[in-house]
Amino acid sequence: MSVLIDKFDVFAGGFWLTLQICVLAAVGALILGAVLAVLRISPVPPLRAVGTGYVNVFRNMPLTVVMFFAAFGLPALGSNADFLRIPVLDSLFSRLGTDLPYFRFALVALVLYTAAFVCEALRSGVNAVPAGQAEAARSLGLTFGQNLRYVVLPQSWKASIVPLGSVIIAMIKNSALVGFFGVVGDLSQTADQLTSAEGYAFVPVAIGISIGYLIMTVPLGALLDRIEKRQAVAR
Amino acid sequence: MSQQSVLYDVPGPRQRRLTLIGSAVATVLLLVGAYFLIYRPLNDKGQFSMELWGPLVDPSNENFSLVWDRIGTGFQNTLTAAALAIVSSLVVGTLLAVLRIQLKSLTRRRFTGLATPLSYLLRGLSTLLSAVTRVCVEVFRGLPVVITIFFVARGFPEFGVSFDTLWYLVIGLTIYNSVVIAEILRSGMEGLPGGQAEAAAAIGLSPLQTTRMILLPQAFRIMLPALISQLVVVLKDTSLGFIISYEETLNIGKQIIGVLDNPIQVYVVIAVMFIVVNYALSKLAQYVQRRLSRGRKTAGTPAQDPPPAALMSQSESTGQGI
Amino acid sequence: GGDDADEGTGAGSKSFAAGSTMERLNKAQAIKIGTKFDQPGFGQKGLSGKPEGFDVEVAKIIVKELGIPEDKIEWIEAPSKVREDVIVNGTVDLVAATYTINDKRKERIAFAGPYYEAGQNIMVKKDDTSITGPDSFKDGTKKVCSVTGSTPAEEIKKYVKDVATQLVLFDTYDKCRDALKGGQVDAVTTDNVILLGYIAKDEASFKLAGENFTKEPYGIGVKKEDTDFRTFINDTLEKAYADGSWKKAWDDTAGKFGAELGSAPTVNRY
Amino acid sequence: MTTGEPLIVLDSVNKWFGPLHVLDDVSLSVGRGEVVVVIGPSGSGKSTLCRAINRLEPISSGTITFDGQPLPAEGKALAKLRSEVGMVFQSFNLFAHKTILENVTLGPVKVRKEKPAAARERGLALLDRVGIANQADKFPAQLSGGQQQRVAIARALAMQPKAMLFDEPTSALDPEMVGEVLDVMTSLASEGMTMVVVTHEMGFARHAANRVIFMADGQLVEDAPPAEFFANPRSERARDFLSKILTH
Amino acid sequence: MTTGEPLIVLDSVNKWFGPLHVLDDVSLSVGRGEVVVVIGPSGSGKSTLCRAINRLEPISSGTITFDGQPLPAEGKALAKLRSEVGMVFQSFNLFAHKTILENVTLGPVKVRKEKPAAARERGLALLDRVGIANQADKFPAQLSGGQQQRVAIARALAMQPKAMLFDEPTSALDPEMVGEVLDVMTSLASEGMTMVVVTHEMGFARHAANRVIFMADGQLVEDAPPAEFFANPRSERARDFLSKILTH
Ligand SMILES: Nc1ncnc2c1ncn2[C@@H]1O[C@H](COP(=O)(O)OP(=O)(O)OP(=O)(O)O)[C@@H](O)[C@H]1O
Ligand SMILES: Nc1ncnc2c1ncn2[C@@H]1O[C@H](COP(=O)(O)OP(=O)(O)OP(=O)(O)O)[C@@H](O)[C@H]1O
Ligand SMILES: [Mg+2]
Ligand SMILES: [Mg+2]
Repeated sequence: MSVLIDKFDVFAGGFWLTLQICVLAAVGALILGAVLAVLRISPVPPLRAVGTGYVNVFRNMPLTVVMFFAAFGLPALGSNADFLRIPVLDSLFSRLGTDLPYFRFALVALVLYTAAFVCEALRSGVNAVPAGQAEAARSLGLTFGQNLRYVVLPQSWKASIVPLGSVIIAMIKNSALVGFFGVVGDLSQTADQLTSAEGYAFVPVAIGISIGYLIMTVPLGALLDRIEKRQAVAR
Repeated sequence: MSQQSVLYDVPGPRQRRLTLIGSAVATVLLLVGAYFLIYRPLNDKGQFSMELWGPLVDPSNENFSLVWDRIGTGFQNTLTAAALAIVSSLVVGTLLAVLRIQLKSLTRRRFTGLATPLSYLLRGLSTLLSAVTRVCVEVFRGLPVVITIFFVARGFPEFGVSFDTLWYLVIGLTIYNSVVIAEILRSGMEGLPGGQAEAAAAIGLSPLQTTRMILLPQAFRIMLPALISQLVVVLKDTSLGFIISYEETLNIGKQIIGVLDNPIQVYVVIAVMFIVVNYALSKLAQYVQRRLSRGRKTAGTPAQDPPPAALMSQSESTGQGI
Repeated sequence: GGDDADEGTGAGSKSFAAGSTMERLNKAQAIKIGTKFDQPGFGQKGLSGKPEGFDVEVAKIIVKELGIPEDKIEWIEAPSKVREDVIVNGTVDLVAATYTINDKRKERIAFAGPYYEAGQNIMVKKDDTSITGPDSFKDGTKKVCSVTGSTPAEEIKKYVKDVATQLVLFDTYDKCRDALKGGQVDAVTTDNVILLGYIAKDEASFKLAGENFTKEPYGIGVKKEDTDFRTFINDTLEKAYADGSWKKAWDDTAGKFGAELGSAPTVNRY
Repeated sequence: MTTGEPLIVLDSVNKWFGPLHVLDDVSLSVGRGEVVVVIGPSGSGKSTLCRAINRLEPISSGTITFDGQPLPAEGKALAKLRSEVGMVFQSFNLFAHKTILENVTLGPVKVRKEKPAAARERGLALLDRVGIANQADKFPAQLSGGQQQRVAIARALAMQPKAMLFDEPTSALDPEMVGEVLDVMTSLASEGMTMVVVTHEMGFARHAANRVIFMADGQLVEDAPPAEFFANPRSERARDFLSKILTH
Repeated sequence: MTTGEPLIVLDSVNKWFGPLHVLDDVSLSVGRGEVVVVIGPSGSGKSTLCRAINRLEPISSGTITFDGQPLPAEGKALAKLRSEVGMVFQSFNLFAHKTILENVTLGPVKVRKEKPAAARERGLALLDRVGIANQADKFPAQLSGGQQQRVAIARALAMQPKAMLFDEPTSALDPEMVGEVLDVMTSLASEGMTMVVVTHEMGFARHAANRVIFMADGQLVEDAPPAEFFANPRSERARDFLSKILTH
């Protein structure tokens, strides 16, 4: 068990790095996912097709493959994802700005992959708004944009919170993969490092790493359960 | 689908014309963008050369049959692991769901018929058991599958139990997915109209009978689409076998790349395989969903308004995977 | 050698001390060997689905000496980080997988050999003159790639200034090589023979930067307490040095990369 | 029709949902063979009263006795009680994954341990009685609301209950289907079944009930024969309610 | 009340849902100020008829003209048409996240570009008219069904429509609340609003309608003044339907 104390800074560092990538990826995925969701519910068939195509491709591909394309396909396209070296952000999240691009690649992969699920979560929120609401709005003469803005979206975000939260939880867990794609020092890579290279006993390391993830996922899950129950009662 | 047409009107002639022009312009822009941003750089690096693609797409290539032989083996291994994992997850998940529902109703019982100390003991025991299962569910749901698989593969031998890597993968996937399936089924049962359980109680069925004969069969039906989506998740998750050297599709792909040095090409082929299979599965899930909402062999689950719990687990199940 | 492969194999074809590992394996006519599947020249699973390389050939020499036919070998992938585990847990009977002998590992397992002496080196792009050895990483700007859980990864940490911004770890060296080629890293470090494998395949792109800066004697890993088996393997290796089969194994495999075999290392009977 | 001997007795029953007093000191006795209609505004506690009688809803204080026995709290005894009190819900609640006949025979076979063949025969007879024997192998979703509700009645009858509870059995039905369900209920009443019926169908209350009970705010406000109640409601609240319901 | 000049004219309207013929060659003309009640069994196409008139449901063939103009297919013209045809739904469909007053003023402000202050004033006046001015700042969920439906009527009236469509406005209501909604509708009718009302409330049809239309299987089967229709329905189907609805 002493490894938990001796190597506390390593665990803490791993946790901190995982947290950083999760926060950044969540923000990115929410933005991209929202754009996709708008495409998917728009009245313009080609836009819908683009949204649908995106979702179908990224939802059905293992994240491992997406990670691979980000880490080795992007360089082949001549990019080191330098567009992510966003001035103020890179001083807060130092790994964003380093010359070593794998943090950025991992971020791109997580964002691309998670956005597909975010899109679906948002859409399920829109679907949860009773059809009568949109019909009533149309029957008053509201246009599609007004309908979304004044009637549907203000109601749908509530129904989206829980599915969105699940998507984010899943994303936190999925981030465990970044350690296998060149990001040194996140929680999962720490587990590997401590047990394989440094030969620490397996069980305490497993406990430490589990706690690291559970700290992020369980409270969020519990919060979602609360929200869900409250919403169920309000219905 | 019908929801979308509720948001806006069927387009009229002017709107259709606008759409047509707009999409023509967008297509051209997309093609130009793809040419400059994707085709050109890749072509400059020779990524379209037959030397790299040949072994994958050209049957006359000397390596073609060898490569596809290997990919075939890998895909078979992927399917084997996924099938085993989903079957055992279903079994374990169902038991877990029933257990949790039963424990929930058991903790509400007072055991009034029994002696006081015994009734307190039984009440304490059922509360404890229900808490333990709850904690297990939360822990295994909260851990990344990669980590679970990794822990299984490293942990089991630590305690002197060792299997083939296939079984580590299956066990790791089962631990995680059975918990998810249990939650899917549980929310399916709890999402059924309360009237079903009440009607069952009203004709004198016991809680276990009610769960087994009334709730579970209907939960299975409602959740069939979500369960099929979970299959997609499992299929994708088998690709994590690479961390424990299980020779599934991706791992074999890695070996092929080691010899042929064509990573992008091999990964494109593998991605397409996954997308095709999983897309077919999700279409199947949608089809089943539509059939169900038409046939309505479960109480009160019209297609547009699934119970909130069901909604959650559905999106969760599609969100979980790697 | 092909035509004499079956010579002297079969249960009871050789006699070993009762109760020894050799006797057990010979009786069973089956053996599980851990090796790498992704190490060109040493252990790489090709399109045929069978591993090939120097480690594999050395293992085959030992297996032959045990009186077991080659096709009875079950090859099990043993990437760097699980090698001790698979030995300790009995998943395999021996490991031949570019396995550096060191004291820390000897705490859990035992080594026969060495059968080859490699050394850690650095591979850079052909036109790169800024990296001349491990010390080039000390100023904190050059990025280097290696494999999770490997000895070279640990070793290079002694030289880099900031692990987080200079070190990249993947699960295979192939990925490191691709990263170097794509310019995401400036160097790949691991044992010279592995690097030489990559250079042989693509001489126009890569070269070694400087001399080996460690000594990496490769050994055969067996269970810690199994001294008899270790001695048996050591004897077998010495025999192979003498009769030329060791040299032939090298020439057929890693030797093609232009790496030096050198003179046969003396086995270390501890 | 009343034989005088009470089958269901509620004595000072109170029920709280959190701060909400839903049943406020309700006492009521229903004789064997009696048909009691419960009316009252929405939220007045009618459904809760009904559900309390077969303990779908446990009460906060007071006692309920059925057939001379206080209601058991749980376990086998409770299951037995419930099998003796048939219940028909507003939303039918047929088991959606079972055929009509299976819906009717499930209780007899699984709870009363009848032989499947015998249960089947009796089930078909009951379906015939409510006029839908020809639909026995369909699923609930394939039937109209009125047919489903008649199946629900048959399902309850299959347990050979001593009393039947109806909670707004016709209010989820399209108007053309209300009649067919009321017909079945009327014939049940005339055969001497003990019935507690929550309904807004004043016609049924007039023809078929022995007594009408008017509830408001959880209290039992009036309890009178239908003729008397409709002609001359004693309380202000009942008058007000009737005027609202009967105008249009 | 009829001024003779037709406001809504349907000419040989057909509507298919896939293979289902939901409106079968329906022709109908509704004069300015006329009140037309539509009745018929479930699934006969009453709702679809109603929804076709403000193009919530596009039709497959035939023409509909409103105020002399064929229904526009899209864009501003369609929005304008909709703002001139008020619609009231069975399930109220109030905007759940907006207060009562906001529900009423949303259309005038966003579609008609009225000044918020002016819209607010008129909204309050309308709420007063339907008898719920004191609830203006509550949310829909805090109101009873009857109140919600009256708000829905006020919301439609706020657009100053030339005609109003009602699709079973009272069938989701508890019986005590039906009256208050029908009262508002009756007063609207008496003020000369052109109305098409799908309903099962025969009382309303009798008192307030100029004509009753009976639909079955997508066809317009009868079209007669209420007195005549109820006393002497011409078709077998109407007779059958009426007998089922009126017995209890
Ligand atoms: N499970 C519950 N939890 C909290 N409150 C409840 C519950 N069930 C009913 N109530 C409340 O208790 C009161 C009485 O409900 P009940 O359903 O018995 O009335 P009712 O007379 O049957 O009304 P209705 O005619 O609308 O069916 C209502 O205010 C209702 O909101
Ligand atoms: N969007 C739709 N897609 C397919 N079929 C539909 C749709 N809307 C209605 N229908 C079908 O069209 C037929 C007529 O429906 P409509 O709602 O107009 O009937 P209705 O007379 O209003 O019935 P009710 O009294 O039950 O409201 C029904 O069979 C219905 O199932
Ligand atoms: Mg009720
Ligand atoms: Mg309708």
